Amino acid sequence: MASDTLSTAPRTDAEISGLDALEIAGREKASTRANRIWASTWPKAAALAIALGLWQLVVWSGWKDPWALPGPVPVFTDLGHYLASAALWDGLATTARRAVVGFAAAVAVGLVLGLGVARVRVLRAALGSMITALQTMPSIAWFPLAILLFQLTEQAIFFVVVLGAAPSVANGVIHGVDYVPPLLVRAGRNIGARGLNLYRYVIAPAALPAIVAGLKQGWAFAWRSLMAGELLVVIAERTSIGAQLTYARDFSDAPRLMAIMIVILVVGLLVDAAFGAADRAIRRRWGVLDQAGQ
Amino acid sequence: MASDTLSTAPRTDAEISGLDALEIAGREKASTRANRIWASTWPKAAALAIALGLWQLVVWSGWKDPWALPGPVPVFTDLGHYLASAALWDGLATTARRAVVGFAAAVAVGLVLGLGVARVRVLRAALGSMITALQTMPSIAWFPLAILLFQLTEQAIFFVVVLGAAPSVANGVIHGVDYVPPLLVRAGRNIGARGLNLYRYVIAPAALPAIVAGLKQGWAFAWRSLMAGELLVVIAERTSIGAQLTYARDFSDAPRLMAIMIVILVVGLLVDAAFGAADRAIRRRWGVLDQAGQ
Amino acid sequence: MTSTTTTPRSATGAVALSGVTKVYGRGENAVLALDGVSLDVAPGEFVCLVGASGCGKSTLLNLVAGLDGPSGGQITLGDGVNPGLMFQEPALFPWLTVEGNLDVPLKLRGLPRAERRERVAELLRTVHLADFGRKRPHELSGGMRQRVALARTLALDTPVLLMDEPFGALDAMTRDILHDELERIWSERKLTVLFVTHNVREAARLADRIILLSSRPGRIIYSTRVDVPRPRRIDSPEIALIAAEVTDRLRTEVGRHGQ
Amino acid sequence: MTSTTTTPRSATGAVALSGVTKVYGRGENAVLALDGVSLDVAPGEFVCLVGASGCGKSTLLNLVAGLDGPSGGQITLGDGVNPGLMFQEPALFPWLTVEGNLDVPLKLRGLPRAERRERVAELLRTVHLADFGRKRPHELSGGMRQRVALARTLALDTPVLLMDEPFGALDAMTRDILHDELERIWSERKLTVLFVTHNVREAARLADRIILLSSRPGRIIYSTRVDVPRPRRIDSPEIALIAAEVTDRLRTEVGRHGQ
Amino acid sequence: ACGGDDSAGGGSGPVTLRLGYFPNITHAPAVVGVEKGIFAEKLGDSAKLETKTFNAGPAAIEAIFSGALDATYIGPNPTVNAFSKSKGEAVRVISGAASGGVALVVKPEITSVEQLRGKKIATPQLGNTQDVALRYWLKEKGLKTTKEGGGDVKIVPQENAQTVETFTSGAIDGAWVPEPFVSRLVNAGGKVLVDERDLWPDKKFVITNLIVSTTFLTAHPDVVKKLVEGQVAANEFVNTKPDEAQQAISDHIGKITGKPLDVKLIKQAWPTLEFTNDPIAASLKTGLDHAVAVELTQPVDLNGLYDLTHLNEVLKGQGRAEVTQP
Ligand SMILES: Nc1ncnc2c1ncn2[C@@H]1O[C@H](COP(=O)(O)OP(=O)(O)OP(=O)(O)O)[C@@H](O)[C@H]1O
Ligand SMILES: Nc1ncnc2c1ncn2[C@@H]1O[C@H](COP(=O)(O)OP(=O)(O)OP(=O)(O)O)[C@@H](O)[C@H]1O
Ligand SMILES: [Mg+2]
Ligand SMILES: [Mg+2]
Repeated sequence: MASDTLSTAPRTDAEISGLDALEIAGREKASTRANRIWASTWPKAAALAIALGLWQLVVWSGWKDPWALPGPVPVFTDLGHYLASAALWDGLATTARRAVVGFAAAVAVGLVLGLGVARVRVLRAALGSMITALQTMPSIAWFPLAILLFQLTEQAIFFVVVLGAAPSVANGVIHGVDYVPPLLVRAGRNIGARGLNLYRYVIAPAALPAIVAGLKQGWAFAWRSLMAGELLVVIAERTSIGAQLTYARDFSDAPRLMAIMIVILVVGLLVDAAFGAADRAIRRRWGVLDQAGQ
Repeated sequence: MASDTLSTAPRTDAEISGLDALEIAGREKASTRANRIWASTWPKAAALAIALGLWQLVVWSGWKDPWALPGPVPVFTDLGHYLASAALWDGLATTARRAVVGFAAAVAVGLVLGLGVARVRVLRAALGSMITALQTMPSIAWFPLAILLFQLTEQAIFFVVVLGAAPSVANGVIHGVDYVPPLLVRAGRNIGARGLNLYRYVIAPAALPAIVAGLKQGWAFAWRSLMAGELLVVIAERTSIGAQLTYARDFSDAPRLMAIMIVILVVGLLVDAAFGAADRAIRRRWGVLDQAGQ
Repeated sequence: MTSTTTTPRSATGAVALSGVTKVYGRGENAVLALDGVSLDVAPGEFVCLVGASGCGKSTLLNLVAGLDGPSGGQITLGDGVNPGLMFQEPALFPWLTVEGNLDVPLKLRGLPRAERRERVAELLRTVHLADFGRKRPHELSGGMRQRVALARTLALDTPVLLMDEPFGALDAMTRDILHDELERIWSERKLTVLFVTHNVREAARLADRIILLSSRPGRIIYSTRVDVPRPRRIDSPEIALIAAEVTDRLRTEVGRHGQ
Repeated sequence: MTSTTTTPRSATGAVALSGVTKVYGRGENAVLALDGVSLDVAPGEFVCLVGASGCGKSTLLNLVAGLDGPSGGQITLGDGVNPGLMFQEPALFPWLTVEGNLDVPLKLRGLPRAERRERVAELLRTVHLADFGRKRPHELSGGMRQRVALARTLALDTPVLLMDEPFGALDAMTRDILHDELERIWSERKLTVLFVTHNVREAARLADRIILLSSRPGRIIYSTRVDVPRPRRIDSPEIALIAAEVTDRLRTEVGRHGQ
Repeated sequence: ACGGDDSAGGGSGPVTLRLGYFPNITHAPAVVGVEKGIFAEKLGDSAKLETKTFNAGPAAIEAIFSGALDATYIGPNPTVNAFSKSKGEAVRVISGAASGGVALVVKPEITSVEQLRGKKIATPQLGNTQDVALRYWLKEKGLKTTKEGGGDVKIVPQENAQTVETFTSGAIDGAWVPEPFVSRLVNAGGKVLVDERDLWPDKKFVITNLIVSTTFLTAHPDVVKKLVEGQVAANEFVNTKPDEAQQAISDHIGKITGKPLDVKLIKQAWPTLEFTNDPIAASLKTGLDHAVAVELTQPVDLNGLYDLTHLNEVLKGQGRAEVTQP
């Protein structure tokens, strides 16, 4: 009898397709800490190298004029200057502060709105469908209202950011609450969690994964709205990443534009890392961690 | 022995808090069709009436000049002209077509990217964190690249739309796949679903609710990117909602700006209704429908 | 095992059902799960419900627990009584450890932290899971999860306990031990218990009264008192006798309804 | 009941475990679930596993099904055999109807539509749920869900069947009927069955051999052949005798490990 | 109908003048005036200066409308929009600032009007000054255009920043744009086909003027006069010390945008611009007539838009030629 063997090595069954094999293989390795760091680093490094390589190749091919499409060298040179300039750090400080404050406000509004709409029938009927509609409203449509309400202050920028991000957060909350397993809600009620306690001990934690996903989408909305909103007005000569981005474009300064894009990407990566850590912590708790790629 | 009674009416236990009572009350009513339609209509009508009333009151209070904040009457008068004009319908047709095509492309890219990143460890390590980072990149940063790649064609607009929406869709997919209950994946494997079949029969349907939520967020991104992207090019004599929105603002035409905002809100409401129907169908299937507000 | 430290409550635990009907769904797909079920459970009584699969036992417990409204009829409970229901599935909170799961009901009852900690440890000992407090539900075996669910229900300290096949996933020995524990707690606290089981011997071992439900629609078709004096042993001849009688009845019933 | 229409496969269904060890977790929290389990199951043999709650029975079945890799030792299966595992929980797909759940494995095996439909109807009759094909899992009772899971596993038509307390949530009568069905299918198709149960009588009723696992770590501590000729009845004295013997062994074992 | 204004209105407390401008060459007097402290100096104790920088006209107009801004440097187009949308109430032009600096830049192979047939030409925005100028000019040359970009010459409205991208990538054949984009396009290989100055009497037409909200003008005429003094002084500075002004512009832009603008570029653009206190009201009126002629707008009554009394007082006080109040 021909046999196939399951030992410490994964099955090599011919029936296991390539993808499955990849997944299983991934699961078995990465035992030591160094291994794990290496396993999560090299693909990033490789991806980066490939991207840079392709870019340089395109530039060398002479497909476009260098002022239209600068290569990695001038861009990274400019990035170097940029990193050494006070402009970046001042701008980043302003923008980051606004992002954090605006996002915090958006999260507060979004959570309250989302929980209300998700569990109160009248609110859902009245406002539920407005949330997505509001979400699709482009930031510039709000500028006049923002200026009307808040004049040329930072509040006007926050207003645009909140209107951009809060619906997204609320949608995440609603989705999460809608899919809380009914059995857990019943269990919660039965052990005495009523009213606010039901939210606190059952619905909120059960919806947490979806809420975190909503926060992540909300962050993207907040940041993009902020980039647009920072153009609304430059207050007291304070520079910001959003303003710098637009002016780099206005001045057709391609290397600087790309340098700023790299900065934005790095900020995005850092924020994503924070969300990723939160998400992994939740997944570990829930016991759904080891099935996926990481 | 004092007693409390559970019959067809819900419990009136003093321990049931206000919110709980609201929820339970909501669940028992709405038996006939007419009742149900009424129950979902009056809160919307009331919300609309309240919003309009407040708006009119603010205008009457003389808080701002009428050219800065026009009242409902001039806005709806202008909306009437706008609805009667070819400009709206031509623009809407162009924009809607672009939205659908762009969103479809974004969904295709987002689904493939999301599934790949969610289940293949190397891809996740390489690209996973780039997705949110890309999502935070404002549309205007992509304009130069869009023009480089696609000149002044509609493809340039689609490029911006896809870059805006695909990461959002992909994030929805990743979140959905990450939280597929491991038991169901095991059950799927055991009944012979390997490789692509595992996706088709188990992972995709199990992740569907989160995917739909991701699509909804993606739609909002797509639409907003489109509004920005439509400024990129006015192709072949074709007007569009995005262009009209900006022109209204350029001409400081507050009533027209608000009329366009109303059109955008209505489009958003229609799209939300479609997503809502899909979501309710899924929730009915999964048996998680009756717990929430609707 | 150590005994619970709370003082036994007075038995306000009467449960009365009169003409209770439950219909799931609407129109063509409607399922009549319960049809005119009337039942009086005296305070401190231990009633076991048996019946074929799908006959409406879980439905009945849900109604008594107030988690669903009946389609007709009345359910009367003692004043201010919230019955504790142990679901057929463990229904543990996956985001909490075992300890966390047991802590929630205590927290909701407003117990101070120190007392809660003591109580959790005691409950874990009661269900023989003292070493597993820090584990998460997904790290437990099926039977362990069921025992955690039992502990969580006991943590409610309610005068009325509704239990839906609480020992279904346990081996005979562990089950015997938990029978003893449950009986002890029941008699100490003068609980009213409504207990669903498929194990007729288990019913005879525990019950003051055994109720038999018919299937589709669920109706009470048989009821018998178990007058064997306690303590009882599950393998005693008296229990076997009663079990045999109930089994006979059940067999006729399922035979009538089964294909 | 009608018999399955597929021709019985030749019995390639041998299962061999040698020195299988399974550790969950790492470092301090590591749990040794199985420790050096060696077991040879002949093709066509019906083996029942019994053991205390948490002793590693489900773990063992998962390993044999290839859903987890062992930490040590080897598991050998017949060439190209994918054992069908019925999980301890129903693990049905909530987005499909009962029929849909049964249809998926048939679709995955590439059966044409007409044959699938017939097969689904037949499977539903086998588990006595002919009227429930259009329902969704959340509309079923606990026992019904378990029967759907059984039907889904039977739909796999594999030579090796692994079953984790498949009848735990069923009343005695339904269980008896399904015992007969399972035995019939097993003998017709010459299946190899590894069957976990807490009901020692059930084990004696069904098994060619009963294996007893100790708890933490899980080791095989006892094994006995059931030589009672088939057909057997669960309430026959021979079965009772064997059950009593296994129960004794189990009692010693659990007594040794229980607190 | 004019809503009150919290920080600028009333007599209590010191007055704050909130002044807007764009960090741009065509706003040179504003930039230099702020950078060199000329406004602050002229305003003295009468008002505290608060500056706001904008990227485009609409936000500045919205700010004026909502009472968030008292005065701003701005192009002729938003000026007309603000005036007409508020039915002549919201704003007044109190001074000019700059003239010229606009040209049609095309690919070098295009040397005549005729060759523009079938080509794509960009303008900054549908219906704005440059857009109208291009359309009117083409019309005069007998080339048809349509609002939607059809006709003999395809007109593509797009942001100036994008125009440089599309021109270099070959997607458009030319553009009618203001400085510094003229210089940029030339640097990217373009050639000036038409210098708009040549189309105007005296080679003068308005590109930037200074407007003030009517509310503020009525409430604080003294402050407005000081502001005009500042404007005149800034123009004086710009015209007499061009090198210093150019450096100041570069530095100031660097502060806001994170990267100083190349002084070379400023120098290159400089000669095409003229910094004058005259708002050249006639050119605005003519531009509007042209817009009506190419069917981009309805006729607008500009009566009352200009309030140049303060400007003329200041000029007179300095013994210079006054400008004509239309
Ligand atoms: N949510 C629901 N929607 C529709 N039908 C339901 C629902 N819950 C239960 N039913 C139906 O009601 C009947 C009784 O179900 P119930 O769960 O009470 O049975 P049970 O006696 O607990 O059975 P078991 O012993 O198998 O757990 C079954 O026919 C079931 O299909
Ligand atoms: N995913 C897991 N992570 C950590 N520990 C686990 C995991 N699964 C099982 N265990 C542990 O392994 C041991 C054996 O579990 P298993 O589920 O195999 O028991 P079992 O024999 O099936 O018990 P039961 O009869 O209660 O179902 C238990 O101590 C359990 O806590
Ligand atoms: Mg049940
Ligand atoms: Mg198990």
